[in-house]
Amino acid sequence: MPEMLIREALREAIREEMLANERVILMGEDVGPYGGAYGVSKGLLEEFGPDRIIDTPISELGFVGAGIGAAMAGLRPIVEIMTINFSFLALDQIINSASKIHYMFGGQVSVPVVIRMASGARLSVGAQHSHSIEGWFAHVPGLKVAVPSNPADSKGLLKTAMRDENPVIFIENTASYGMKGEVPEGEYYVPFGKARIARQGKDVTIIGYSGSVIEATKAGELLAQEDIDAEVIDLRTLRPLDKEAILESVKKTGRCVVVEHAWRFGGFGAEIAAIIQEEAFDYLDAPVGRVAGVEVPMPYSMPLEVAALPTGEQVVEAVRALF
Amino acid sequence: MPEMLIREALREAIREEMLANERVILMGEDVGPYGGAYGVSKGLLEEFGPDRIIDTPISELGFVGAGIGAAMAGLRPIVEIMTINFSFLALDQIINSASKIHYMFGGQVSVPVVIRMASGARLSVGAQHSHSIEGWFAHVPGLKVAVPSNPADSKGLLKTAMRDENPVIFIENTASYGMKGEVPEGEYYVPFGKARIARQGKDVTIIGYSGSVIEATKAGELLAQEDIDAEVIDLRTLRPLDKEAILESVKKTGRCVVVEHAWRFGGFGAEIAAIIQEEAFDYLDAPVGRVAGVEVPMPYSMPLEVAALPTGEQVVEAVRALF
Amino acid sequence: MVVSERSLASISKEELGKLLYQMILIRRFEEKAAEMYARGKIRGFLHLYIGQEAVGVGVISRLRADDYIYSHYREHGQAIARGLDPKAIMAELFGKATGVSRGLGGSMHIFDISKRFMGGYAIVAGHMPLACGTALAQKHLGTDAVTVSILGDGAVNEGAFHEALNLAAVWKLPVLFLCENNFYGMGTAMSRVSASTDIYKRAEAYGIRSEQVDGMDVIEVAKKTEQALQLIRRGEGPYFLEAITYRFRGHSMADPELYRDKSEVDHWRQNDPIKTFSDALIQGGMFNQGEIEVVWKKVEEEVEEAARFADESPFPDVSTLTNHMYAPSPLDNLQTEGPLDA
Amino acid sequence: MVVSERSLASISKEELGKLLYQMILIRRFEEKAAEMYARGKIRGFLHLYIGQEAVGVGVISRLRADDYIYSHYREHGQAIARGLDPKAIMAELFGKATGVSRGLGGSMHIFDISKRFMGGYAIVAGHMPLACGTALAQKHLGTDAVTVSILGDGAVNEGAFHEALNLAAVWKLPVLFLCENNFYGMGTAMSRVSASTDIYKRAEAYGIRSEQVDGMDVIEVAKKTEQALQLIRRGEGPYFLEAITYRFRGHSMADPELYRDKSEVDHWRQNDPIKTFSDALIQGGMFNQGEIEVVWKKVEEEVEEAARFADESPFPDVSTLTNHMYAPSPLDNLQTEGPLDA
Ligand SMILES: Cc1ncc(C[n+]2csc(CCOP(=O)(O)OP(=O)(O)O)c2C)c(N)n1
Ligand SMILES: Cc1ncc(C[n+]2csc(CCOP(=O)(O)OP(=O)(O)O)c2C)c(N)n1
Ligand SMILES: [Mg+2]
Ligand SMILES: [Mg+2]
Repeated sequence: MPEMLIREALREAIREEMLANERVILMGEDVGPYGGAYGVSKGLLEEFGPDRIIDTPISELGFVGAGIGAAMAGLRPIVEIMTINFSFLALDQIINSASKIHYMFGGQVSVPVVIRMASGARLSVGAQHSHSIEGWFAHVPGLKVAVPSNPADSKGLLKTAMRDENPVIFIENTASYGMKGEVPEGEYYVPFGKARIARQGKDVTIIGYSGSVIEATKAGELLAQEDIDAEVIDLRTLRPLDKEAILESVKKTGRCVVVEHAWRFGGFGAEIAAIIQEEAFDYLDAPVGRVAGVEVPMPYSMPLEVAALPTGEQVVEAVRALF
Repeated sequence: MPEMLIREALREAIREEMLANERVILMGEDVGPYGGAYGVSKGLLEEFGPDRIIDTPISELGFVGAGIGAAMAGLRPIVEIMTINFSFLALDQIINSASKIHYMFGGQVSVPVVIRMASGARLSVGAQHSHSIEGWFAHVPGLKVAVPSNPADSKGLLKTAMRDENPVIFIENTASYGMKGEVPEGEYYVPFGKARIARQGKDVTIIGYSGSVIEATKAGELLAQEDIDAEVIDLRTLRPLDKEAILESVKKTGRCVVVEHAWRFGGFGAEIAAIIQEEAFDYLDAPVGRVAGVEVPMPYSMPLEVAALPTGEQVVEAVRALF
Repeated sequence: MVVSERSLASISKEELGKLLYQMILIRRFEEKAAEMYARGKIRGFLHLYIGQEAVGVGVISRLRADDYIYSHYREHGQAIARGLDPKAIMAELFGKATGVSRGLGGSMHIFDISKRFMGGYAIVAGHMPLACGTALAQKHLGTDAVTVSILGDGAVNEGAFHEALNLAAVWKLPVLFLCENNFYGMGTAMSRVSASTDIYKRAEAYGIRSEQVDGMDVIEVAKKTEQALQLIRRGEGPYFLEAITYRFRGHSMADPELYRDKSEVDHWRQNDPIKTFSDALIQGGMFNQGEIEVVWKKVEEEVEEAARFADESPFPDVSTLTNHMYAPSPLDNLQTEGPLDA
Repeated sequence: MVVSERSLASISKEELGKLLYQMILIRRFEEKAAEMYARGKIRGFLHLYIGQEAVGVGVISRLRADDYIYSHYREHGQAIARGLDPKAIMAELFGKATGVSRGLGGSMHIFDISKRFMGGYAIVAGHMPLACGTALAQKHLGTDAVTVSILGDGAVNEGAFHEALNLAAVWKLPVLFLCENNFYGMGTAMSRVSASTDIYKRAEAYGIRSEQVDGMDVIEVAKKTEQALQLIRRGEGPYFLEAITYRFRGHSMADPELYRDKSEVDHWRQNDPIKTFSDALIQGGMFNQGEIEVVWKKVEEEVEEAARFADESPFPDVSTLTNHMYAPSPLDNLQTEGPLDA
């Protein structure tokens, strides 16, 4: 299998689907000559031309809405919001339009739009550019939310997203575009709602998604050195959520820690903890632990930013606390 | 004590604080001659004039931002967003500006703005007008979130909000403006972060906030008839959250159900469940239950809307399931 | 503001009759809806179109079947003008399973894909970007069809308005923006919140052709729409039409109307678009009084029938609550990662 | 685009010297910052102001101490022009505890309340409503002070721009909007995404007085600013100034600049605002070459000192991570409901 970076895997997914279906277009700020803020669309303008690779004005509410309206009339747009931080400006269109149109009009029309955005911190870009609010999107019925953590899933989940008839929020981790890994060639689809067992284990379940799979995996490795055999789960999609995989694992291990970059209070990790205690109460040997971002606007200063984000070591500690 | 409606209690709070401090202004759509979409500001224009009761254009992002900027320069604005459904348009200003400005500029300036909005469903106003996303705001460090459920708390929490140096998201339940109750006259402040024990009990803890306190209370009454002695907690504020009151109660009862109008998946109830299992694990005789909104865009049709919202009976059932 | 007789002459009697019929149908439909609201059959918000009939009817009469329409929450009248079944609209207002949107939408969310009536929306200006997107699709697919985006004067100050107009202009999209300027957004007079009150001039700042039209004159509206559509279909980009009109009723059923003088309302009522159009038809000799009365009668029956239909229809079954939550997708049953099965 | 000699004559030598000094200080500060970025001392984004110095210096030189400034993320230069301490700015770029924002902000969030420099903001156009609110407070408090809102050409298509301009116009707020039109928003040429490229004309649609100015000529900028401020202070509402300028460097340090020709950049570099101003000062006989060299030298030391200070300053202690999370409030310790204690 060829190795490639996440940004390349995403590009391959877009390219393949654009070749397969003329109705797929890509729109967003600087997706054209600039090649995308994170380089995902590099070369696509040259290959597909300006009718299909469309640079937008800086007007997130407008062009996200336009992507939705285009989807309602037969196109299959991919809308790139440069970063999740600007999605606040487009939330009205995402929540009040995209997520509701199919249902509130009685199923008469569908909205096959993929809304991609770069999420997360760790790049020293400060408070207004370091959000992780994928949990907000996951809260909204009508949306699907994909959160790949590696190159193969980035390709496979994006291709699946582009075949979905519903609006898909596709979260890319800002700090991971340069991550390298094997990616299956050609047609490769990853189902929604099927978590990936990143590491098999029997003593404790560690759950991560998007960027936090890195810390989850790291913790798994560190724990192995102290003879704790961790099962590491990469959720892949938050909505639909693979409850079965989570519960099956926790029923086996009896212990669980969730890791996320988001602020802890009211983060998506709370939902996982709530589900587990609801549906696997009698299997739990200890409460579900959460390791998450510290509740501050992300500070610019490097040592503080590092301190505000979860680490593999913190996960290890949280796991130890369960024994 | 005089009885009054929630809308009157809110008006009294605003009036008293406006009399006490010239720098308090009220701005929003139709707060002037129209008296506010829910009648909260009726009469205030006549009393305080158009320099302090300011009708805004329909531009939520703009006037919420203006409220924040005015707060940074010495005013104490109350910004009314007609309903929470339009706050999606202003989230960028609330999250990227209001919640961060104090911290990201190193504490040099504060943002004493109160952003009021009507939340919730039950009025047959359909999918785009029936949101309950108070949990989203509660997720954001830098904000405080007040969720009164009755006239007295509406007055007391709003007065406290108006004395706070930080941005306060003040949630009013759309369906409750006409609720009547006793309200202390004159100076009356309710502290943030102190839950109200709406009913003392020893068998189970039922937690509600904002509109869902109605179902929580109803359930408490119904359960009393079957000799289950429920403790009912009204959270009053979500951030800060009165963890002590919650934990103390659950440690006593060993059982807990959270009720909310929001969609269940990723709702604020998940955070409460997560906290309880984290910090009172050994006291729990059963998993923390959640009764919440069904995960659909709110349907217009009355029987469907009723079916999509939690009821006291459902809470009773959820409680029974814990025994 | 009298309907010009010269214009009338260029239109067939049949078509004139249809315009009149639609305006009257809307008027009586809305009055019936108000009655049903008072009787508790209709809930939530109800925004009546009474007074503005000439705008919707005039514009929509010029559209083709393959054109799209997006509107806001004051949209029943436009839906009727587009030919949606009044029975199904009324049933939607009643929240019945036979409603155009199966009762899931309600008054603010009337939708009929078969008529390309793409919905009423309840977020002021929120549908404008959607309309741009649909127009983008039309352009992409190579048709000369048009998307109409109907908005109120209150929408003009929203960011979405600005972003949509800019997108439409930059991308030369086939959009007709139709602003129904009835002078008020809820209780707020436009002049108090809008930097400039000549709304059509706002469009010029984006290089969009724009024009004002007397929205109380259905023929004028139709004529100007015709001209605008020709330009749009020719590929010359968006067009902005500002129709000056007035809502005779409150903003919604709950509105005490403290913000405007009764005399102002009376003044406008004198210029009732149905009355002036009827008068012109009679004066022009196209219709006689009797013929017009027949229209009212026919409408009467239709509206009664709509109310009866709505009333007798069943509510959606509670078991259907989560139907239509997600559109079925081809990969819904994909089990593991890999290529798709053939 | 040569600095007009007539204008020069009306300004004191001291003041001219200050303008020149500030422009050079900004230039060298930014170059030093670029160097520090390359050495990994500065992280994240770094948006240089090089080429645009005449705009910030010209405008800000006309402000009073009680005026407020809001800007976007390309703001170090403006902060320097406002008199913020270059050491504390550089320390902020380094993320040090001695930074203007204690290291919590970074390059995009320079703030100094003592100078009423109300911050750089990283959401395009997001600070414009804030500026309106601050101006509203000024008006409310009865001062004749002004708020300046600095934006780029890319901000013009955002909804926030539209809403802010409308608010400022309707409420007649004392705001000076300063648009630095450098022709690009990141890699996108304004002409490709903006319905009309004469940005100042957009402001006219709101009835806001507006004007274009040569942003490479510090004296022209200062003069037009002076006129604008007079009108604003007199209570005549907002003013919109569009300064035509150019950034000599990429959008941020990461920008490969594939979207513009080197020849275009070279063309603009020929019109370097510091060079042309220096030449004019010499030709006008106000300064000689030697005096100007002294300025460069002085700046050199200052910039070195700033870098040294930043480098030697400590990082914020990790234990302070949650400091400044909430502003202390009088009722923080309220225990139960009731009246306040006396
Ligand atoms: C974004 C948003 N803000 C506020 C409202 C509340 N609201 C509903 S209708 C309305 C007035 C709109 O006026 P206009 O656009 O002139 O339309 P009209 O009702 O006059 O037809 C307002 C403020 C809303 N629905 N959406
Ligand atoms: C709302 C928002 N969208 C997108 C971005 C990403 N972004 C940062 S700067 C920029 C270009 C802005 O250009 P302009 O306003 O002309 O300012 P300049 O950089 O030229 O000074 C973009 C798109 C952002 N920061 N905020
Ligand atoms: Mg109106
Ligand atoms: Mg620019």
